[in-house]
Amino acid sequence: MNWDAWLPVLVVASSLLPGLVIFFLSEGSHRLRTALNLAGAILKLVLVGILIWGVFHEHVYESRWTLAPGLELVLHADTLSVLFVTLSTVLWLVTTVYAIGYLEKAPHRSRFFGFFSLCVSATVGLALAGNLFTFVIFFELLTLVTYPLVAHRGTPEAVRGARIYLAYTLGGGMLLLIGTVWLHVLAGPTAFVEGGILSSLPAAYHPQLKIIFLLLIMGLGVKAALVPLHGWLPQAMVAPAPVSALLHAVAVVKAGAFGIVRVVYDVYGVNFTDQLGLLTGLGIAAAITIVYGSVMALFQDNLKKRLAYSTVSQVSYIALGTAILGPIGTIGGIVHLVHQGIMKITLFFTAGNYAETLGIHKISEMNGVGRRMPATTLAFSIAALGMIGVPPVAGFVSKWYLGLGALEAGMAAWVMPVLITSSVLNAAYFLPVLYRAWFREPGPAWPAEHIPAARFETSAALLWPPVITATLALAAGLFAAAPYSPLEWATLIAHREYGL
Amino acid sequence: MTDAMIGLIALPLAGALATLLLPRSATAVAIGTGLATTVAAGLLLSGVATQGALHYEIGGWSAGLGIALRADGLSALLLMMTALVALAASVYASAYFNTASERARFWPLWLLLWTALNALLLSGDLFNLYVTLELLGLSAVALASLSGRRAAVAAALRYLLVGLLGSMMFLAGVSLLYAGYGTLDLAALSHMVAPGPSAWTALALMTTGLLLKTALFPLHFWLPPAHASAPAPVSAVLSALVVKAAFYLVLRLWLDVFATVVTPAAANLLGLLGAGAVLWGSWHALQAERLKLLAAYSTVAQLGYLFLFFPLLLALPSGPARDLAAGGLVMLALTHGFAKAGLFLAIGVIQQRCGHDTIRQLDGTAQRLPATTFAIALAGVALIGLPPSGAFLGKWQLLAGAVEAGQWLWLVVTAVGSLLAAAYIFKVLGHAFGHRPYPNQPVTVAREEWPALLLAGMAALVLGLSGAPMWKLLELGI
Amino acid sequence: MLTTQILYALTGCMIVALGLRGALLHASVLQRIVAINVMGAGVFMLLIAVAYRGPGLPPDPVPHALVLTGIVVAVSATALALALVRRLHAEQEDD
Amino acid sequence: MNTMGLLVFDGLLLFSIVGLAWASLATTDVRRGVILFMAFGLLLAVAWGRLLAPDVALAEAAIGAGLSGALLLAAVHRQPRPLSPGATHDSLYRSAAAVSMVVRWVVTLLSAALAGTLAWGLLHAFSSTPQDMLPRAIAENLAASGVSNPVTAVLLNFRAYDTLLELAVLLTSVLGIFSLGPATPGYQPAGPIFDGLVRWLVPVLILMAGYLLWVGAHAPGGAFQAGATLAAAGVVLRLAGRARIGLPEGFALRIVMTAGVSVFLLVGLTLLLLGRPFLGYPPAWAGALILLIETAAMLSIAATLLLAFLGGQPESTGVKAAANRQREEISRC
Repeated sequence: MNWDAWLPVLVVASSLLPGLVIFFLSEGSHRLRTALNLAGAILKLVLVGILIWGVFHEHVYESRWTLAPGLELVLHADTLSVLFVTLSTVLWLVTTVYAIGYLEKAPHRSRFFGFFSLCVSATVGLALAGNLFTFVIFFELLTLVTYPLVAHRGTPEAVRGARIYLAYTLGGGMLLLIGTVWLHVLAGPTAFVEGGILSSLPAAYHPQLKIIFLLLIMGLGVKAALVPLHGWLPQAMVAPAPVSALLHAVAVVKAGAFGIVRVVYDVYGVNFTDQLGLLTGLGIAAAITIVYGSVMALFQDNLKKRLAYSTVSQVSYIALGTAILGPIGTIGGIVHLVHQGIMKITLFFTAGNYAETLGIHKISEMNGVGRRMPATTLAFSIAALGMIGVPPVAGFVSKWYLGLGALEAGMAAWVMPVLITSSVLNAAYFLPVLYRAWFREPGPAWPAEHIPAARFETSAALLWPPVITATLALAAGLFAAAPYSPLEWATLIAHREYGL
Repeated sequence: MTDAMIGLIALPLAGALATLLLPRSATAVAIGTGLATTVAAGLLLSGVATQGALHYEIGGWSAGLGIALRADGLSALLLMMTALVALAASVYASAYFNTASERARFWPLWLLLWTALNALLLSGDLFNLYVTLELLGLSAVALASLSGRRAAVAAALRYLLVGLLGSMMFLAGVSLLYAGYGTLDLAALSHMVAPGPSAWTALALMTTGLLLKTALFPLHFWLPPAHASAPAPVSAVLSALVVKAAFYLVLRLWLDVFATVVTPAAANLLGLLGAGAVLWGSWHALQAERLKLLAAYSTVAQLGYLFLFFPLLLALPSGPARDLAAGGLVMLALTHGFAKAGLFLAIGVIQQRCGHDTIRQLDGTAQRLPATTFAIALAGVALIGLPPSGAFLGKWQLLAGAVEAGQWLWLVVTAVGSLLAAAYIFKVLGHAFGHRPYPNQPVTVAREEWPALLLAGMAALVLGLSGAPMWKLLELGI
Repeated sequence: MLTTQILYALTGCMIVALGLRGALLHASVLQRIVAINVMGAGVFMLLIAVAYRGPGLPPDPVPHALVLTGIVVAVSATALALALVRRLHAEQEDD
Repeated sequence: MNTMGLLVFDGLLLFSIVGLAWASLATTDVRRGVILFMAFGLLLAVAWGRLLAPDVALAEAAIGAGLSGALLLAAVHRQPRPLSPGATHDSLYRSAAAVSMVVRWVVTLLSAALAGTLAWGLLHAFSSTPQDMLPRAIAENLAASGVSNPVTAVLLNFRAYDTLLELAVLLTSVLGIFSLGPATPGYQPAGPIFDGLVRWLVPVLILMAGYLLWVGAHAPGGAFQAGATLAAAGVVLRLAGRARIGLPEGFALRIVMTAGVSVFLLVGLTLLLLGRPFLGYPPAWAGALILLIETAAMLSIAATLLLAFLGGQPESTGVKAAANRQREEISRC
């Protein structure tokens, strides 16, 4: 194997190996663990940088390993995978820093960081998967390694939440597996190819292909929290904040959405999907989820729960973009993969900060928190405004392209109302929070002040990550037209998918 | 290479005699014997890989007049698994049994069991198979009752009686075949056997006898108490290897000797029983309150999966799809062997270190043994059939075969069974996440914890990720 | 076809069935063990009948050898089973 | 006897055999059942003789009926007294005692179906011409086998490997018995008449064993029949309440127990080292090697069967302490 074949493997290994080593470290070796974590994260960032440059210049990075006749583990870097890999890598680095601060004195840190690294390895592997078989493997691995993270606290609620999470995701995994096997029997190894590979199959297969599509989307939809398969997501909120952040922004939810994008564009092909009449169904499911999630979010007082339902809603923008035929809608959906990630991770970081610093878990406790924690609240506000779609934050860009795409595809009649309703609802559940935080008088005391205000409003490791991600969210909107911006990259993807 | 076949039988047998005559150094002799036997298994495997199927005529008499030993890809792989599992369990046993007298009683029987397994997997003669089955059965029963506790003795007695019934049925089938064809040599029979009343009856009798021994639902009733009350290293080998030896014979008979006799309807019956085993075994594993019982019921379920392959293998025309299904079957059997042995050894560690194996009370106790908990998790991954275990590839082929043959029932059963397996495995693992102090060394008792970890790792990682050569080897087999 | 052979073989079948029925139905474990031995004897009778070639003709020695082996295996198994029963009873008396 | 007479004899014999089999299983009195079973075994030996299988007849009489029966009777003797008349001894199987009529009928039908199927298959197998390749091959190779009794040739040469494993089965059984606890204490010393009987019976049995071993090479007999006879001598001594029954102790006992398998295996492996196949005797040496193996096997068989009859490792001064220790360990864990 040459360098081009090793690079994808190295990208996965740069978090896998530190993770495995960390398991064997004693609880006390704090420095070594931190060093390993950060070294792995930074190395991965460098490797991904090379990958971005190479893929842009149409280099082929591919590793293959035969597991059984006809079943190959393939890691392959294309534009879409690079987008997701980059998102994961950047957010992993930030989240690692955050988690080091968050778990400073908590027990079982070696176990936590070990699984944390494995979780990112699985996500990156899933992003780089070159065929559906490989994707399924990493998809299931992701389930496995996130289970201990959700159950990490060991309380009965945590174990229960983790069990529900597992029941949903393993059930989904089984549907995905059956769909994949079926497809494999019909069409042979299903490599991810831009434009899809199934349109050449005889028409007699079309009914089966429709059922398979349903199985695949249902399997992926569990992780992507498509209604009514979303039930695990609010339950999994028991996880520590960095885990929730990663789960909602990158790892689990996004893996499902990414899988939907892969299946529609690179397995079935978007035109063939439309020809089979499946695109509209997907769009409707996404639209229902968007509205449902937003409505549910309105009624949550628990901050993390509100954010969780917001995730249910926001992730389906990606599925919605996928369901809109035409490059512009595609761009909207794919770019939201990144934008939602950056914004949602900011929101979870800040929610974690409120809880860790002042013991605030509920929105009703947030009165005047902006004065006590201005930087955190500013980050929260930027991300929240982005979610609503206020320019110039990143979220606006996504919604703009989705709307434009719907117009172009002639689907505006039902997509537009969904977008508008959702934005109104977004505003309805975020703006009152902002109002409370900035303009209400604080109560006599915070629920439980763990970290007193010193040089910063909270400890540095907790403060910088949300500030950085909020800045990124702002930058992604402001400099959307710059080269290598998420938007530009999404445009590149869309052009390659449509063969433009 | 053919000497390796003799070695596989003579080494453990000689070891058994040596441990009996030299009880003071029995452990050293036994581990040495185990290593040598494993080397012989490795040599045989590489011999089969390079030269194809091997055979050896004992005493120099041609097969038929004398007894021939045979090894092809399938048997060589199972022999290798037997060697690795038994070696790991031997290392564990050297730490498990505390007193000299326990060890003196254990080692000779243990090596006789190993002899029986190897002899069975190598045998090419029907009556010789009967003798190996009896040697296997008696040594397994003697080992299962080793603790002398009432539950163990009662379970062992039932195990023995059921095994004897099975052997008698097998022998009745053998008599019938000898009456019809005048030979006991498997290879000769596979050319001669033709559909007809005597072949059907013989197959039915032998299969029923073997199903009793391999504990296929609803003939499984004896297995859970016997496997759950035996000493941990013995349970490991009973669940991983002994029932599989009888399964191997069913496979041999159905796909090799009686290939022209078996009918899809009969295979469907086996498949249905397998489905019953998957659902019944998994459900009871989920209800189990003790870890060992959970593991034992899981064995009932896992054997069920193996039988789901039979209707597929009969429905699929010979070709790549059928070969893949056959490979999947072997992969599943191998993975289960390693995983279940690892699981039982890990349970043994917990039972000895914590004084119990009640699932409800595992909170925190498993915490003190992180490596063992990890071994349970790895074994669990393999039992559920999640990637990257070998069982994932096996189940993939099972599902693919079901789709290919259009037999959707097996697909549903596999899916439900896997989810139930996930439920009972994670029920155990859920207890491992408690807020108890975490020791600084991940591995606390090396000689006890490593064997389980290595076996589980073999099942969950090695077989799945680097099992590709296995398929090539199997083309020489079934 | 030899009448003698058939006669003995059919008797063997009957004994097998009797043994099986006893092994499955008997309440006493000792009688179960007897029943399994009876069943074994039935199978042996099949084999000896198969070996028979008629009056004055040398029979096939192979089934004879098999039955000899079978008898020894059966007595080994019986001995082990009885030892287990004894141990069980000893435990029962301890209770 | 004419054909008709033979047929009547066969009919009576088989009828009695089936009747005894049925009676031994139908009774609820275990002791009675065992005695009927022993009678069943003796009639079987007659049947084997009728079917020209004298080797098997000898073995059946000595082992199948004799020793198995003795083992079973000893077990009946050791059984705890029933608590109330008619109560079954085994609480373990009490649930089975209450099986309903339905189960009874189902099992009966099942067994009948088995017999029917078996008979069906057999009749079909018999209807084709008997396959005589194997007997012919044996006859052709008998000269090279070292013995002239074809059954012994099959047992100890052509299929010697079976016999090796069979000896391993015996060894396994006695090891299993050992691991379950020590032997039961002996019986009361016999009265003077029985004692006098023992005095001449035992030497006769020993002589007979030697004869059977020797004659096995060319006539019915061999290691198993001889070993069983030798064991019978020990059983007689035991029944007479003798403290010493001819079994060695400790290491020597283990040597005797393993002698059969050990010598067999050593011969096989030595031949392998000399460049011959495993267990491939050179024709010139075959007779001597077979006798050597048979002698060792006889000793092992006799010791094993006797130990099985004793029901465990005999308690002598040294062994007793070890057995007690062993017992303590068992109860501790």
